[in-house]
Amino acid sequence: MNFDFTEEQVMLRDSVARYVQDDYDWDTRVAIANSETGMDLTKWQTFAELGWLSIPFAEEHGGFGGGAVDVMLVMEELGKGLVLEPYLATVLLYGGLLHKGGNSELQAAYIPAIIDGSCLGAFAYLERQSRFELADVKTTASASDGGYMLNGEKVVVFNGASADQLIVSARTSGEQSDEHGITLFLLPADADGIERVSYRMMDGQVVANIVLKDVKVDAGHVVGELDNGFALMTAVVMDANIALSAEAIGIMAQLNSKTVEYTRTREQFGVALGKFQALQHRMVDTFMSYEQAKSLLYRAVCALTDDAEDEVQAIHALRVMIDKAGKHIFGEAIQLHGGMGITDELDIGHYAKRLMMINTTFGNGDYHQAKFNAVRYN
Amino acid sequence: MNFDFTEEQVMLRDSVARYVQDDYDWDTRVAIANSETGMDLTKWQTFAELGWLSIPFAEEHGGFGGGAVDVMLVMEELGKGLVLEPYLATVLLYGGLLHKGGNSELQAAYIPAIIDGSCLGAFAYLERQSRFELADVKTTASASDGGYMLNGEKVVVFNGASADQLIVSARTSGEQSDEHGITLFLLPADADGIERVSYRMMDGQVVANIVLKDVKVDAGHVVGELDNGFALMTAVVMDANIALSAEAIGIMAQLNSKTVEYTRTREQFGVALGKFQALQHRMVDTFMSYEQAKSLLYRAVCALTDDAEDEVQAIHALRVMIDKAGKHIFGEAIQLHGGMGITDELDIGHYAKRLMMINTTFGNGDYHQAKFNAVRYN
Amino acid sequence: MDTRFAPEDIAFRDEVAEFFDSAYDTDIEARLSSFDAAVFKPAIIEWQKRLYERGWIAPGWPKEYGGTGWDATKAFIFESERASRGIPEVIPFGLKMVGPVIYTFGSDEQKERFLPRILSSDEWWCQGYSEPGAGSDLASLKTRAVREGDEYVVNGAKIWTTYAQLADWIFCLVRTSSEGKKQEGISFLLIDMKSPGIKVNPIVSIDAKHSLNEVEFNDVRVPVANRIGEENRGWTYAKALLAHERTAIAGVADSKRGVEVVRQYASAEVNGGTRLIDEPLFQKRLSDLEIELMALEFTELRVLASVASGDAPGAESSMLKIKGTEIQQQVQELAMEVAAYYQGVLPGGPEPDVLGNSLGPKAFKNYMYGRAATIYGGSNEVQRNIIAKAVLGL
Amino acid sequence: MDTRFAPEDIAFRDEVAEFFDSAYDTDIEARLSSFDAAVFKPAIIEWQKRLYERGWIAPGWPKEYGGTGWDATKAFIFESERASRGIPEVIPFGLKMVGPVIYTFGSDEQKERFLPRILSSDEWWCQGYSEPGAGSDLASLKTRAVREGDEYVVNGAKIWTTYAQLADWIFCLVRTSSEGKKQEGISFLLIDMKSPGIKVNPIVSIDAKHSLNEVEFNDVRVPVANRIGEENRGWTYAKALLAHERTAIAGVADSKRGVEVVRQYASAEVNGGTRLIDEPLFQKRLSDLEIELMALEFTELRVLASVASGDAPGAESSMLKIKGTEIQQQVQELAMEVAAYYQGVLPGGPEPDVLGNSLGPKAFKNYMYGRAATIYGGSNEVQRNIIAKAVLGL
Repeated sequence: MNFDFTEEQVMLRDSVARYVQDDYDWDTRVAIANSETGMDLTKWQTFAELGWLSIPFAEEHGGFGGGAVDVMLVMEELGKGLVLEPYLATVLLYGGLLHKGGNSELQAAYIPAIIDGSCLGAFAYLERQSRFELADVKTTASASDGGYMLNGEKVVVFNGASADQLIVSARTSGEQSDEHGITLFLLPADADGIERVSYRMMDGQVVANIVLKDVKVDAGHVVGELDNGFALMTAVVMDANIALSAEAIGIMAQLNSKTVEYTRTREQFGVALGKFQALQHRMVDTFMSYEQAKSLLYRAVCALTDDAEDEVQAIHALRVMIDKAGKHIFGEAIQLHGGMGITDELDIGHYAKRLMMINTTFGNGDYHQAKFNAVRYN
Repeated sequence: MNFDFTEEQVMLRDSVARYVQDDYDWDTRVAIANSETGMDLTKWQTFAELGWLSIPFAEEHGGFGGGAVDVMLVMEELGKGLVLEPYLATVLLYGGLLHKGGNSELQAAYIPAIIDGSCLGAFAYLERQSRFELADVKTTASASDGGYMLNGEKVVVFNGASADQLIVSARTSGEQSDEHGITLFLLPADADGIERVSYRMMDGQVVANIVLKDVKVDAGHVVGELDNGFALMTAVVMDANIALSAEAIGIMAQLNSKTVEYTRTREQFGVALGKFQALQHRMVDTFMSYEQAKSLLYRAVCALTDDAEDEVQAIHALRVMIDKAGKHIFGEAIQLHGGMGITDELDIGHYAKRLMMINTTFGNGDYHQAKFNAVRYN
Repeated sequence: MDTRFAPEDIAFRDEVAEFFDSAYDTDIEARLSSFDAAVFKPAIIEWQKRLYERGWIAPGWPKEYGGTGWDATKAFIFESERASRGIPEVIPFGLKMVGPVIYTFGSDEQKERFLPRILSSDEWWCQGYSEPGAGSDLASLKTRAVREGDEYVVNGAKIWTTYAQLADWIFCLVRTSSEGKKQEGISFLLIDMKSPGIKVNPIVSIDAKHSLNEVEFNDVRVPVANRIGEENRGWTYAKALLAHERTAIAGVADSKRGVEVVRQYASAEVNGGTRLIDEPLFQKRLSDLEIELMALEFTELRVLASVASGDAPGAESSMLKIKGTEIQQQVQELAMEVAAYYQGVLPGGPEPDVLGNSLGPKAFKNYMYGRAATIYGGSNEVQRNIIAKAVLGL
Repeated sequence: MDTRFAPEDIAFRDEVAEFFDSAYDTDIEARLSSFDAAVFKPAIIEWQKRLYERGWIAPGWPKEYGGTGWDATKAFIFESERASRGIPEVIPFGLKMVGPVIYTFGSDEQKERFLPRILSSDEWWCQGYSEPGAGSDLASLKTRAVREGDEYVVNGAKIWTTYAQLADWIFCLVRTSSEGKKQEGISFLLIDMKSPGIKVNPIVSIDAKHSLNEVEFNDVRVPVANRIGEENRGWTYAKALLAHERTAIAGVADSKRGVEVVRQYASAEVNGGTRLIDEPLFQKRLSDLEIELMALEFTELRVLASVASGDAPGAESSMLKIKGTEIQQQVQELAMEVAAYYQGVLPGGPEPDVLGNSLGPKAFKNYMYGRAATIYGGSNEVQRNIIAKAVLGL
């Protein structure tokens, strides 16, 4: 039993950390967030060159063959810099679905383009009515000419505006909320019949609503099995839950250390804020929230790596804690920064907003706690 | 709209307050709590002489004709002294059932003996399996010789050991948890077939488990209507919920002021504890918890007095808050008293224990919150 | 103890309801909720003039100065009826802040000059208390006013000034002496925003909007006649106002409205076949909040009743400020939970029908700007210090 | 990063399980849970001797002094297996507190004299740190030891001394000098409880039981040979021990067992036809707790791993103490909620079959005595001060 990282893992972590510190400083980040696409493709190209885009993929497709620990380390450091480029959407969701579910032709055809940075991807799963239920899919795919015809609408698609390729969940059979009958389709984002409306979210990312009207996909572009897309997307989303949590941990570390630093220097009533005992104890509590959340991140990563039987519980527990600790930490960070904390200029509010987006992605705290309870007590 | 008390109410409150302060000091209270019956009948006689036992009853039976405000004021002051004599059991439960549900013969025969202090009563409603559900009654009453024959067991009967008269809930029809089919019976506590096992609870009161074996009750001793006892007992318990909450408010006031006082004088690291800002802020929070709970007490009393449509919601909300504020306040009181807080000698722990008993009587916080939710959101 | 409404109160409630239902039309509602100052500023003035013409613009003011002379019950009814319709509060800086200072401590000339135009909303006020670097330690202010004949020459800066960019006047605390305790030596000035030497620097806040500002004073000349009361006594006047401000800040009626909105959306929102309002964990979150709010409503009534019976709003107002703002933030947070993914949508993005949601941007704006409530008006930490000292005697 | 057990760890777990299952029989279990010292004291000694004979009495000690030499994984496995069976921890005063001080800082004579009898449980120890009036300010202690030849003459009093009435020896912090800072001038003495001049005054605690005491010292003569290390350096030795104590105090494995007991009772408890374990509000309360505990388990493992790799347990142990005791109290509170009316039943009342419940008195005792956990071993407030200073640098 150990919590050490391999030498390779330490190198990977340090490489991302150094890049974020040197090449992704706050002014750079603000400029990217204010750009039209909310990302910088030259940065993305650097990610490719540094090998980060290859991490979860198999070596046969040019991947690094990394595991949950590697992804965790990368996401934690990206979180510290509030990096906007679509690592989650392209590498972990779009790439994750291909990696876990694509047949070998699809993998060979599409994974290398992820790794070399030439293809951005997105996973379009959410619909207006579906809230947090992945199985709530009204978009239809009907058989047509040996292929499929897709109709429906997907909303808040991460990286939906910039993606070159999409994977879309659609119903090939069953009722609106059935787990069975969902199929995943790979298609170019500029396919005929696709209309995208893009808009910016509070964390700076640009997302899109995507309307599909008689969009044709051939049968070879089904990712995973017909009608059995739900299990595949659930598996990929569970991995993504850990990755998002790692990003959140990186953010929380920043919020805590920036807040401690601020109170150490900022004076009020002639004394540094950090000397007020009531504030000290509150910062101790945010420190402990961070450590507890980090422990559950490690627990979930270990459970995933070990294929432990409580893996699902560990991931739901993690998301509950990330939600709770996140709100606790960014709430105190804003409050203890006082007036400065509510300005757009300071980074604190932006860290908070990214945490809030993470906390609503793939289910909020209540959603995951209800799932945890159902698995554990029923 | 006003929160003033009438002159009569102020006099009543002051009379109880003065009595508790002068004649029910801590040493007296400890001696009573350690006595076999956990109460002092000479004190009870004084209560009668001071007119407190007559408060909720109609004037025609020698009562004071008081309302919820009067009961609240008395209970709040009794709470401050942790008074052990069975005001709840005798006057509010046993007496309340007679007052609200007894026919005129029963009222004329039994209420005067409550008022003059010669009769102690108890309401035996709880059974081993029933937890907080008043309707969960397995004790049976079968028709027999123009009267009834009771069989079953009641547990944790407040004042059950000392009571002269009992009112017992028993099933005359229906299934175990049906609201319909419950009937209330008045019977002497030493009736043939009754066996009592008494024991002391953490708050010093002596309660009893009561086994009924072929206990005969004549038909004239049904309190309220046959099969419809549930509504009557619910109404009396709702009133009792407010009274218990008032007692809790009195206790919380004591805990808060004693804790503030202790930290003002007790020094550590060369400074009075009360000068540590972290502790100050926590005591502000307990102060606010108290005020919020008190506000809901007033709200429930006004709703009851006004027969407002949200009366039931107001009472459930009150009990949720009493539970929450109570735990918050006694938790901090013990913690801030440090080692002294965990001694039996100090009063703090005893106030805490009484609050804990109140918080479990007629349902804990979760129970009342579930009821509140059901009424409000369904 | 009695919280029933008397028949005349019920009649009053009907009268208020009737007025709001006709005066607060959909046109004014839409313009008031615009994010564009060119639209919302005239709308606010128009709306406040309707209240003014009805005689209801200043419930808290004494009758002689144009107030309503209502008792606590009527004021409560008016607030409830307003908030339950989602009607915004009046802009407080003139009507709730400087107005009471002027009629309490001002000269007759000041009353005559300023009060009518506050009531009629013809002059827009803003507040100059906080300073860069001072935070909650209000009394450590450094903006200096040096007397030169009949004028003060003011130099320094104020910060977090809401709507300074729209205001005609600013009321300021300035230092006129550096002797004695820092609370002494402060004076209370009324300054024309058109005075030469004033510069307004916008601050974009966390909701990505511009309502806050820094206001710089460079040799700004202010007639001595615009000083409230005596020189160096400004802290006393400001303190009286602060307690008043904190009472108003509890916002119970508005939080109730916020809960109602949350309930409506949660009844429509469905997750995996279950309405959100039926989810036990959501119900718990909501009822935790509603129960606190039910309590706070009575806490406020108790404080108001004690004020009405002659007590000045004291440290209890600090409690209303703390609990009121904490609850308000929890309501805003719950709206964000209901909005789910859409919580991240910025105001001014695609229209709701394109987007798929109408709660998101509203929830975002309220939540984000709401973060300030526990910071301004004396941070909640400072309020806790006040209660510890003044109520608990620690 | 890897938390899987190696094959030898699994073998070890089976070995531990086998031992506990046979050694911890129902007879010893019943006697250990008695409320009567005449019953539980010999039972404790008997049980600890069984561990001693198996070689497992001192997992934390170095091998050379009779410890097990286990790594963190084995220690974790041993603790988990013990706690999951509801087997009580060993009495800590000898084995977890003074023992490590003696083998780390003691003389060879002291090691020889004391360690074997601690391991064999032939001598019962208690702790003399706190003093009446000192509270969390441990270093302000006033018990004074004056040197007279080869002896110290000790005068003063210690308080909150658990099981002083059963102990053979007490380890004490005493003041040997009043110069310098208050942390200086403190010495660490081992004192025979049979020494003339020692008086033990019982303190009944909030659980209505007697386990705490005040210990008075009136001209108690202690050989200088019973001093640990140097004169006036006792604070250093004690501090090393405190961090150790706080790590041990987290009690994760015992809290897990507590949760398991809560789950069992909540599965049997029915309210209005619904099992308590199926009530959403109860589930939320329970999972809030379980999730924190799942986290704390890994937090502890992380700290242990870092200690195993050579770091001294530092301020992180303060976090384990705070979170561990807070969670422990929440588990105890939840048991009280499950016990409902029966939470108020005192230990020693009617038998469960008469009473109708077996959880009540147990829940009461654990809950009530558990209130002390956030106070002793350095109150949680003091721990927060430590973290603020040592970890956050405030």
